[in-house]
Amino acid sequence: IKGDRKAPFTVGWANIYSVPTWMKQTEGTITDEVATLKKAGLVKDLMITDAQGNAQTQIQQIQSMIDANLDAIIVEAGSSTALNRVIADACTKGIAVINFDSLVDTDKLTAKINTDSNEWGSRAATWLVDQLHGKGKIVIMNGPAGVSVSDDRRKGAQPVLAANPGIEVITETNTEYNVAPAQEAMTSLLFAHPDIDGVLSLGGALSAGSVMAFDRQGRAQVPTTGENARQFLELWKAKKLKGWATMQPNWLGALSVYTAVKALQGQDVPAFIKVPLPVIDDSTIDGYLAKAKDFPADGYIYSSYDQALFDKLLAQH
Amino acid sequence: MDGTTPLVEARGISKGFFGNPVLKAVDIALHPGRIHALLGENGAGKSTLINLLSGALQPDGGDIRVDGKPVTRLTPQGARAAGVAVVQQELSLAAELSIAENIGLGAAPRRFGLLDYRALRDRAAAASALVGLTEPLEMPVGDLPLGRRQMVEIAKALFREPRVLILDEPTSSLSAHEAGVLSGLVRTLAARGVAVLYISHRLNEVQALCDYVTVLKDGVVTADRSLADVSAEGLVRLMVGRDPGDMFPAFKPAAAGEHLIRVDGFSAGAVYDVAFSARAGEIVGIGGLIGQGQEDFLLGLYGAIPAVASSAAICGVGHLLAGVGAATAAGLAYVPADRKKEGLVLPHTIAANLMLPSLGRLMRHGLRDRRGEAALVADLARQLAIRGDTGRPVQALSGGNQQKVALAKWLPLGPRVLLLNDPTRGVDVGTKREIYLMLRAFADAGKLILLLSSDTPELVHLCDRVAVFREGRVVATLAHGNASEEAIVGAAMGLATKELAA
Amino acid sequence: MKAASISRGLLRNPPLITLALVALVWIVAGLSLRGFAAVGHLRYILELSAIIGIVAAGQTLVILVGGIDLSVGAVITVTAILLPLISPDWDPTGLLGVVLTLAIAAVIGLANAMGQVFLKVPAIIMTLAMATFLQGLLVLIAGGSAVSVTNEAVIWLGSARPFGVPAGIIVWIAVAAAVLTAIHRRPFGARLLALGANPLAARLSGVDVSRTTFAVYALAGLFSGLAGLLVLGMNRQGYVGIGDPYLMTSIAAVVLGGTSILGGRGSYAGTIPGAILLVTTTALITVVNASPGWRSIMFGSLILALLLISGREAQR
Amino acid sequence: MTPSASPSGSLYFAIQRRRNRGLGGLYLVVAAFLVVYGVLFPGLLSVGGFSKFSQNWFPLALVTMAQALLMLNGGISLAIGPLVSLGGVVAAITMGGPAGAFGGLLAVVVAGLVIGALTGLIVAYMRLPAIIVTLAGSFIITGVALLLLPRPGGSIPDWLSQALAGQQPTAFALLVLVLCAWKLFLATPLGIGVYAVGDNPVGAFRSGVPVERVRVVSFAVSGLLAALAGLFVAAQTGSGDPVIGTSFTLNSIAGAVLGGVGFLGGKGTMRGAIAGSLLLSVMINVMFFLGFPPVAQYVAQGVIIVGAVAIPEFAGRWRKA
Ligand SMILES: Nc1ncnc2c1ncn2[C@@H]1O[C@H](COP(=O)(O)OP(=O)(O)OP(=O)(O)O)[C@@H](O)[C@H]1O
Ligand SMILES: Nc1ncnc2c1ncn2[C@@H]1O[C@H](COP(=O)(O)OP(=O)(O)OP(=O)(O)O)[C@@H](O)[C@H]1O
Ligand SMILES: [Mg+2]
Ligand SMILES: [Mg+2]
Repeated sequence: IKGDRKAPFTVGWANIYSVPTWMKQTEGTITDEVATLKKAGLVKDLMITDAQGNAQTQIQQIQSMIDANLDAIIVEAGSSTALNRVIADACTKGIAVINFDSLVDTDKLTAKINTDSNEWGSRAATWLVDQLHGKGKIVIMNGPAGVSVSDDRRKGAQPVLAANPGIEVITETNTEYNVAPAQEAMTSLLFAHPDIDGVLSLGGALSAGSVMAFDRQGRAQVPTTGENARQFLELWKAKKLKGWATMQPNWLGALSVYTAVKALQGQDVPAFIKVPLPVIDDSTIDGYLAKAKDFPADGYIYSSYDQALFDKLLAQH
Repeated sequence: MDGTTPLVEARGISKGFFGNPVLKAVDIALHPGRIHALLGENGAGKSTLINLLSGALQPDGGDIRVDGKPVTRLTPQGARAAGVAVVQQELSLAAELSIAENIGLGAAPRRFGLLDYRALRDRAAAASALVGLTEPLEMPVGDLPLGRRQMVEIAKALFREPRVLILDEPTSSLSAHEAGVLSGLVRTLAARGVAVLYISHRLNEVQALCDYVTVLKDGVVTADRSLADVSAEGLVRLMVGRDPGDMFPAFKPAAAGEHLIRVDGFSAGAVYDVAFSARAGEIVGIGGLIGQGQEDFLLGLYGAIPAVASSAAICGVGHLLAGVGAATAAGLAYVPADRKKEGLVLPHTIAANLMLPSLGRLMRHGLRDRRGEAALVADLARQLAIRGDTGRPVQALSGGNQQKVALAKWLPLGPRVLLLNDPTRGVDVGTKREIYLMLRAFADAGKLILLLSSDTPELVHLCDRVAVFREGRVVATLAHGNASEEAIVGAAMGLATKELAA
Repeated sequence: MKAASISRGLLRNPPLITLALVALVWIVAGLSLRGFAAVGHLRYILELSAIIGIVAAGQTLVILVGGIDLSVGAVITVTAILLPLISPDWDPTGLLGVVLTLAIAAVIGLANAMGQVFLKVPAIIMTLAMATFLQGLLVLIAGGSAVSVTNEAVIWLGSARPFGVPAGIIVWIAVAAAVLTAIHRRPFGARLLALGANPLAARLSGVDVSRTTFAVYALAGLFSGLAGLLVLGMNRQGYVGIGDPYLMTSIAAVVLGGTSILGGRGSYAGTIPGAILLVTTTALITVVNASPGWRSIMFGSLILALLLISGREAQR
Repeated sequence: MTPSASPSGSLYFAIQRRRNRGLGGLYLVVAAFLVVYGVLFPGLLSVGGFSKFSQNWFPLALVTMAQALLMLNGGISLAIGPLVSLGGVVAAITMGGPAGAFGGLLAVVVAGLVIGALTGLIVAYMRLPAIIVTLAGSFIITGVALLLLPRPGGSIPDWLSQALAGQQPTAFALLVLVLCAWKLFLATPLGIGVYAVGDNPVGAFRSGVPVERVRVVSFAVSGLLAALAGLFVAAQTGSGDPVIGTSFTLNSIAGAVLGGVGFLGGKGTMRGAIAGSLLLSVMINVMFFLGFPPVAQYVAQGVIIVGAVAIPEFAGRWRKA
């Protein structure tokens, strides 16, 4: 895709499901970015599809984007394998395909953009092991089964846990990345296990559910890892717990659009753009909470971004 | 006896449901070429007996013999293999399938494992021709009116080329003409050596058609004899065990009451441009061949299907009734012909069915008055001689008793106009008489009764006048004296209407 | 003889069987699992059951009348997200917001009924389309502004425990009493059942089909809304998808309770233990340490086993 | 007396024509959408464009058939989606191995038939409501798929992917083939039995239709169709995914009901169901080419679904009036 196509470009965002708040926020960063690029005369139009959670529909919609001969397709994948062939088709047509957040297995596309899920798991586990001084009983909260992000984060934590035999994993849960099911599951576990020393929660709003379960059952809070969900950060502060969080910044979406345009303009972009994990701990949480009112109550407070950051990320090799 | 081996025979057969015996040591033998009547009051166990003979139910005791040899466990397939075919009442049809497919269902000719539609067409057409079924064979059965479906059911039995043909009340939804076709057919089959078992509550039919009779009463055989020398009265005596008395109450001309129904230019469904009026105290018969718009006429008046009229006054309301709610409020009640589909909520209890139209009338402190309802239900059950626990599901009642429930449920509302669609279908003579008496009493009490009936004698003996429908119009109105069976049938067939019109 | 017939009667009473099953599962689990039989835990199970139970109250009515409501999950989500947005600041009790939200939920139910009555669209299609429609609405309203629950009434619902009984359970008891009365002691219930078992016969007997349909679906919307407020109170935060789990569970609770999915037969009395049974099963699976695949298999098998014991349906 | 309408004409085709009754409205709606789509995307008329479009429709058409078959005989399945996933998973883990493509196909067929038949046995002989048996089944099947393939992976031979989901309209040809097979099935005593059992089980039993066997066979065939849809999805995507099928469950019901298949059994036609699934599928493409944003996509989808049922209903009423 070396400069065959001329600006202004038409960009498609093939979203797997646009209803969740994280997606809404991401869509916000994408439309902002598109507005900026429009002003620069680089982007003509943005088309958004919503596959309503159905990977099969997403294939169909990407196919339509190919049929409509868009210049770039941004993909939030509904399955790590299902889109491989249709994405390859798009690339052979000279369309720039950028995949972010939920990644596909194939390498036959322009670029993949993400934080490192393995690293996420291992750093969260490391923090928790440190907090417990290598000894204690923990519960692991995972996202839904069969989803690669959830799986990768769990895999990343495994070597750390294995290296610390003092840490006993009492049990694990698999739920949607939501508060209510997490709270329900954790409450059941609290009754079954009088002694839980730490919660290794691997994303989404799971941690908030866990903290609320402890609170409602009158149990003392334990060290808990999590993601940048506003509710978790606020509970963290309010309940004065020992917390640690990282994030999947919503501006991965904006970065994807930017990358697509750069690629279309003929710039070399890395095949995998690794976005360093921003970490939230006691030292930085206040900064995030200060911005809280700009974010939805059930949303994610992400770190700030600008073009300089994007350029720096694109420059890595 | 006549010496031949019975084709099918039951010996000492018994059957009960949930511990209640329905048949007790019943014997019956079906001989080739004989038209055998099975009589009994509603609930006597007739349907149960044929379900046993056709393998749909398993007996508790006794045995069933085919060609003299006992069979251990008779299934529907086994019975069919033995040449037994049963005509249920519209029960075994699938609405979405075509007439031909229904006729062939479960016994269709095959080629290479597939239905052979060509052979099916020929054979189904032959069977249909026998019963006078003229509708296209590809028509879905669901589009047929009830009476025609009954003919399909009969054709379905004939299709199986039975040695033993069992007919359970085949004529109850047929008009006189169609019943005539059927009688001829049964005679032809019998002459060919088919054994026929014929169940009917129309005794004149039985007398005209059958050679032999078995009478069931309370699950035991009370008579098993030739019909050669039995009169109609004798038949009734065999069934109910006492003197029958007159079937119909003495006719009394209606005193001219106020007009309760007056419509002009009335159209609804298959009814076009009908002018009709009727007064309080009248019994007005509605006759004609099956499916000429009679039912739509009643439904239209009842507000159950969309209707238009150039002018209308019904029970003091100056226009057509907008819906069933408005109709019941105005004092109309409708008793449908197809009690199973339209009249009753079969899986619910007798009590619940009886209470349905009058819900909300007996209330205490905003709640249903259980005791009041129980008293009302008990009262209704007594009035119509519905015996036994009213907490049973209504589908556990025999057909005739179901009919009583469908009628009785309206009584608490005290309707002024009763729209009755074949109210005595499948009802035994005793009950029929009770219903006739009731209708007479209603009329005397100043109610208006529109009586749609396929049982022509009813029209002749009960009604002040009879409106005969043909192709959606009233082709004749016959006053009591002029309305003979011949006149009604003649008008219905479109013969010489003018001369007969009163 | 008499005793035998009574026990046979019990065996044919689906609500009682389901209740007995709950007791059985609780006893077995209580004896074999640490912490299960703690009062607090059982109370928590009931508290969670209250949500399903309230949603399933509407679902029971809808299924009894021969329909099905696939929009309950979406209605829960919509109420949970809408409440903070429409609770006026000047009302310290929060009751006005609650009433407004419930009214909206009921109106959604009414719209479901309208499609069926006026457009003759089957319940499943109408409510499915409504769910889709509400998803679109959520894309518009969700995540738009920074709101979290400050509504006192809802917070009370989610956390108060008068006399040690969680508010949710009290609400459930009230709903149960009302629904059971409506089904068994009001004409409404009898009409509903008749309509579900044989719509044609019911209509010809003077049952007002449209009015009953409107009432039933409005109640279903209302109860879903109520459940939405309860979920909101317990989680302090509404989010998109919060109602999703309640769609299938509400239907499952109804059927486990012995109500016929075809309509016309059953009672809310069975749905109540049905809801408890489902929550208990989920809780049991949570504390077992197994891979996600095995958990899923265990959950399905448990439901099937419970069904084998309770839900025998003498079909037609 | 000539009783049948057309003693000379073929009864079979006369019946087939009758079955279109009441579907005219839906056919019109679907045709309108296809025309709009063709205008917006003329490439639809090229072989490649048509192939791609029919590939995306094909699995939905298969699962809608699977669902409609069950609904016709009075059942329903909430396990269609998980079965699709399982079919894909089985294909993806066997075809790469020593079993080869043929062994894999066999494994998928067996899995679909056996699981379907088991479900049918439980429903038919234990007299349990299909909806909740299959709800439980959906968890069990999902669990099995997750055990076999905990995360997306496995592989389908590339030639198979190319053959089934390449630039040729193989999927459409297969659909035609499946439809022919359905016609053949309907012409067997068991096939006719599906309608009879769905409409009137007691009557069907008395007519000598083996009611239980019909139910079990329906569930087995339905399971087979769903599993084959899974195989196709796996071929289309080149791999297996243990949760990819989830949304097929509701979509299959929606397609069938849109197509006029009733819930109580015995009412509806397969052609209607197929048309319903086609509407669901083409709707997605049309909305894309019209440039609808997600909000409008949801709203329009709701409106189209309701409209597709309501408009024919009204058209019918007007025609009568
Ligand atoms: N499946 C059943 N369960 C319970 N009771 C039954 C069942 N079938 C029949 N009965 C009872 O058996 C008795 C005989 O019923 P059956 O239908 O044989 O009567 P019938 O002679 O055909 O009556 P009718 O003249 O009204 O048709 C009735 O009292 C009925 O309630
Ligand atoms: N679910 C049931 N429970 C109890 N009894 C039943 C049930 N279903 C059918 N029956 C009995 O089976 C008998 C035969 O059924 P069928 O419908 O042929 O009745 P029938 O008496 O012949 O009525 P009809 O005269 O209307 O045909 C009925 O009389 C009824 O007593
Ligand atoms: Mg009978
Ligand atoms: Mg009878």
